[in-house]
Amino acid sequence: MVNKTEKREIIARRVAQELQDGDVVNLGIGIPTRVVDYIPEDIDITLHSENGFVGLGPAPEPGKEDKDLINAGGEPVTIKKGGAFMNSAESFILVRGGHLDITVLGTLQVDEKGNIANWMIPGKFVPGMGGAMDLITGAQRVIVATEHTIKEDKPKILKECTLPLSGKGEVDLIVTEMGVMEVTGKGLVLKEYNPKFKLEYIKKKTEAELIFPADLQEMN
Amino acid sequence: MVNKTEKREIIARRVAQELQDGDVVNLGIGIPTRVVDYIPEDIDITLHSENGFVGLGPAPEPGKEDKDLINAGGEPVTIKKGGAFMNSAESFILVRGGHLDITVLGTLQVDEKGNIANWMIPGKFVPGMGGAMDLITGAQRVIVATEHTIKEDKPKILKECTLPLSGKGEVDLIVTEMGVMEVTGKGLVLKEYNPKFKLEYIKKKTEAELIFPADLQEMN
Amino acid sequence: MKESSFAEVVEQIEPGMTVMIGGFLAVGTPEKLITGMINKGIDNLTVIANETSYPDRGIGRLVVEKLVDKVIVSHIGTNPVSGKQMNNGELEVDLIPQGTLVERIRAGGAGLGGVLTPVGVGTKIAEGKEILQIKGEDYLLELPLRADVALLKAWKADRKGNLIYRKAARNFNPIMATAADKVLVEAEEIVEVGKIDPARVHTPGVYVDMVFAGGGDGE
Amino acid sequence: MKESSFAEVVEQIEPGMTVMIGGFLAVGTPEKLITGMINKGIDNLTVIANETSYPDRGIGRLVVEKLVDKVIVSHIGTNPVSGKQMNNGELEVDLIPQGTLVERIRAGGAGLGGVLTPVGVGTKIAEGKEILQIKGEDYLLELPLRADVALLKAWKADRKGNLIYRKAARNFNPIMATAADKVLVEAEEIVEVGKIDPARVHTPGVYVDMVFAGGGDGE
Repeated sequence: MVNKTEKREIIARRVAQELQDGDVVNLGIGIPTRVVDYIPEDIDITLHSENGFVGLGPAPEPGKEDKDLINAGGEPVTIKKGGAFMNSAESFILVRGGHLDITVLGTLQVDEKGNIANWMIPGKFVPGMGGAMDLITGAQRVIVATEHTIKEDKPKILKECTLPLSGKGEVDLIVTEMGVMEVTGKGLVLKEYNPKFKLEYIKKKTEAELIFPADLQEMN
Repeated sequence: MVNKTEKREIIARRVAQELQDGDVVNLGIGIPTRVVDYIPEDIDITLHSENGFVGLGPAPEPGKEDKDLINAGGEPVTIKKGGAFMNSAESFILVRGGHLDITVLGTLQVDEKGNIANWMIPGKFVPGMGGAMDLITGAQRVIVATEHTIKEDKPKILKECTLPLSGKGEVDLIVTEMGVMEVTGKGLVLKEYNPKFKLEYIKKKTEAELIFPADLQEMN
Repeated sequence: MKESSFAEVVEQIEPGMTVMIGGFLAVGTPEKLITGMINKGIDNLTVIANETSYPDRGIGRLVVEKLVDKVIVSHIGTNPVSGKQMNNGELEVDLIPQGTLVERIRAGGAGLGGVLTPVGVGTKIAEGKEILQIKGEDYLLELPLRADVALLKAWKADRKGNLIYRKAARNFNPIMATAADKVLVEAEEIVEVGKIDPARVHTPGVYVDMVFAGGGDGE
Repeated sequence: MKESSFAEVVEQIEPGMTVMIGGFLAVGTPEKLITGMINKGIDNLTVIANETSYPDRGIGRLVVEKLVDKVIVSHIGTNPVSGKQMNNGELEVDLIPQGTLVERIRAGGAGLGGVLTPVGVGTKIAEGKEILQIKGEDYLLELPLRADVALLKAWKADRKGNLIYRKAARNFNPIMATAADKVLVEAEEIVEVGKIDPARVHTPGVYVDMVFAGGGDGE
């Protein structure tokens, strides 16, 4: 078994491999934020922060925080050389207008039709969607980066989401500690699996119907 | 009779009296542009130039023209201290969103219902509307500054415009060399007249029905 | 003269008003104006803002003081008090996707009749809303938002009300500046007219009604 | 690397394309790109721009050279050749109110389904268009505009494609930067990354595909 820290590392590392030189990318809160640590040094990625800039850089040294420079999660950050500030309307022109190559988000549920639900559990947990619905609808490619199950047993990857949706049929790729799944017209294809898990076990922990292709690979 | 130069001066001078301290104003090409020469020195008016700034200033000294600083008519201008540049979308937020107090425009035709036609004569003269339709619809107050007739005899102030409209029921005030007319729910009220013209003559030169109020004043 | 005292500015805000407040998680939010509202107990407010920030910072403080009847925001998750009041029935919460929210405010300021966005199609957000099919795609008709007052936080203002926002503190501020009947600004610093380059202005002074110098710790 | 040669940039523009061109009466228009198009005889163009400027400057030169089949603009009055070609049936002219034109381009770049504007209601402009009644007011539904390429004129660009426009040369340029499949920029000067303050960028480099240094006589 892999522990929580290892899971998160596996997921973030694998998502980073999806990024290509020149991509404009928005990384959500949680596991997606950690993707930045695994981006190959030889490619140039521009990170978008929906509170109003591109060129998101690493956290500042302690004591060097700028009160007017946070990321969309409220943490102090820096802006890289060649970055640009913009207002919130301009920030969402970038998102909604298809100028964002990839958005990486966590989720509560995701399903084999590419539906995603990550903004509320009615009556229990209602944080709101923030910029997530715009990101899911607007980005060229939506990658869900999430642990495969809720607390080892409850499936997150469903036949059909039961929670209120954030976006309908928008998800392209799901990356978990167990594998990499692509949403296709035929259903959810397991493209890669983590050999630390047996295929039967992955199948059991996935409510959605998984298609095992002939060229199924091991996950790096 | 008054000659063309005198007419234009009478109109521009009278329109200037409509401006109040703090107003944001757009002056169209032709007679409206000349209004600026008659603004009282003790009031502060901000002029808007729809190509992308507020704080329009006077023409530069010869030789001091800036290639990137023109008004909406293409003439070299200056920007005043406290002015601000903006892009064209922002310029029309200002216009359409009701942030412009007054627009002053010339016209081909205007009528007693407040309709105005100033962008085309089908088959003859089709320059286009530029920003005029936005200005007419968006400004809090639309003032038409125009000679009373076309070439001494053909009425411009009509019962109903015959040319394609630029705006429907949007005109508030019409200022000509003969008088000042307000568009009201009851019709076109001659509020002031130029004593150089007989009332009968003004009536004859106006196709629209003119209402003569009890408190009809002489024009300054 | 647009420059005013702090007291004169707070005077403009009344109980029951719809208030837009700039900022994103308290960055770019006029904290002194919020303190002024709390000290005067200006209540029954409807607040339009990105989110309700934190219990001890920004807009969240108005929620904690129970001055707010309703929020129109994209998120309340960073302020547990908002969620608690929502569950108690003390706070009405209208959750709106962030890009739709800012575009609705822009439409309110731009004289547009609404926003046609693909965001929210096929979700709970679309319930009760008109859907227009344009070139084969579905778009939600989202209506413009306006407020009685907008409370903004600027870095520098000149005496004509021209504003510059600092770094990521820009966010919703310049959009809200266009969409309220009265625009009230807390600037870190007020400078003479002419000290701000016309090419650097984010909000032209023609949008601003009153500005006061609130100090701050900018660069 | 976004920086390209003049020839490489002109290479991107093909006969029959829909081309957005920045500028207002030739201020903020990439004159060298236009010369390049004329020299190569790139024809059958549809041009989206504010107006057709003058016969000897800006977009007007493309019209004079008969490279343009159709213009989508707010005005043609400053270029008598446009009017003449329109009357001859050589040039199709689609006249659009300026504020509607720029907002339609913005919608094209912002992923919005259209623009709901009160401008043009009750006029010839409304003919054949859908009218929506919202809160008792009528609004025209105007559709988004996009282009194959946008040709922009910047003052300064850095090597990542971040752009600053100078004074009133800003106009349509930053809006068009969002609404074309390929964005090509003539900058007066290209500077190193880091030389442009992120707070002063008008068009972030993420929108720009290619930029060349065209020189100029800026401040």
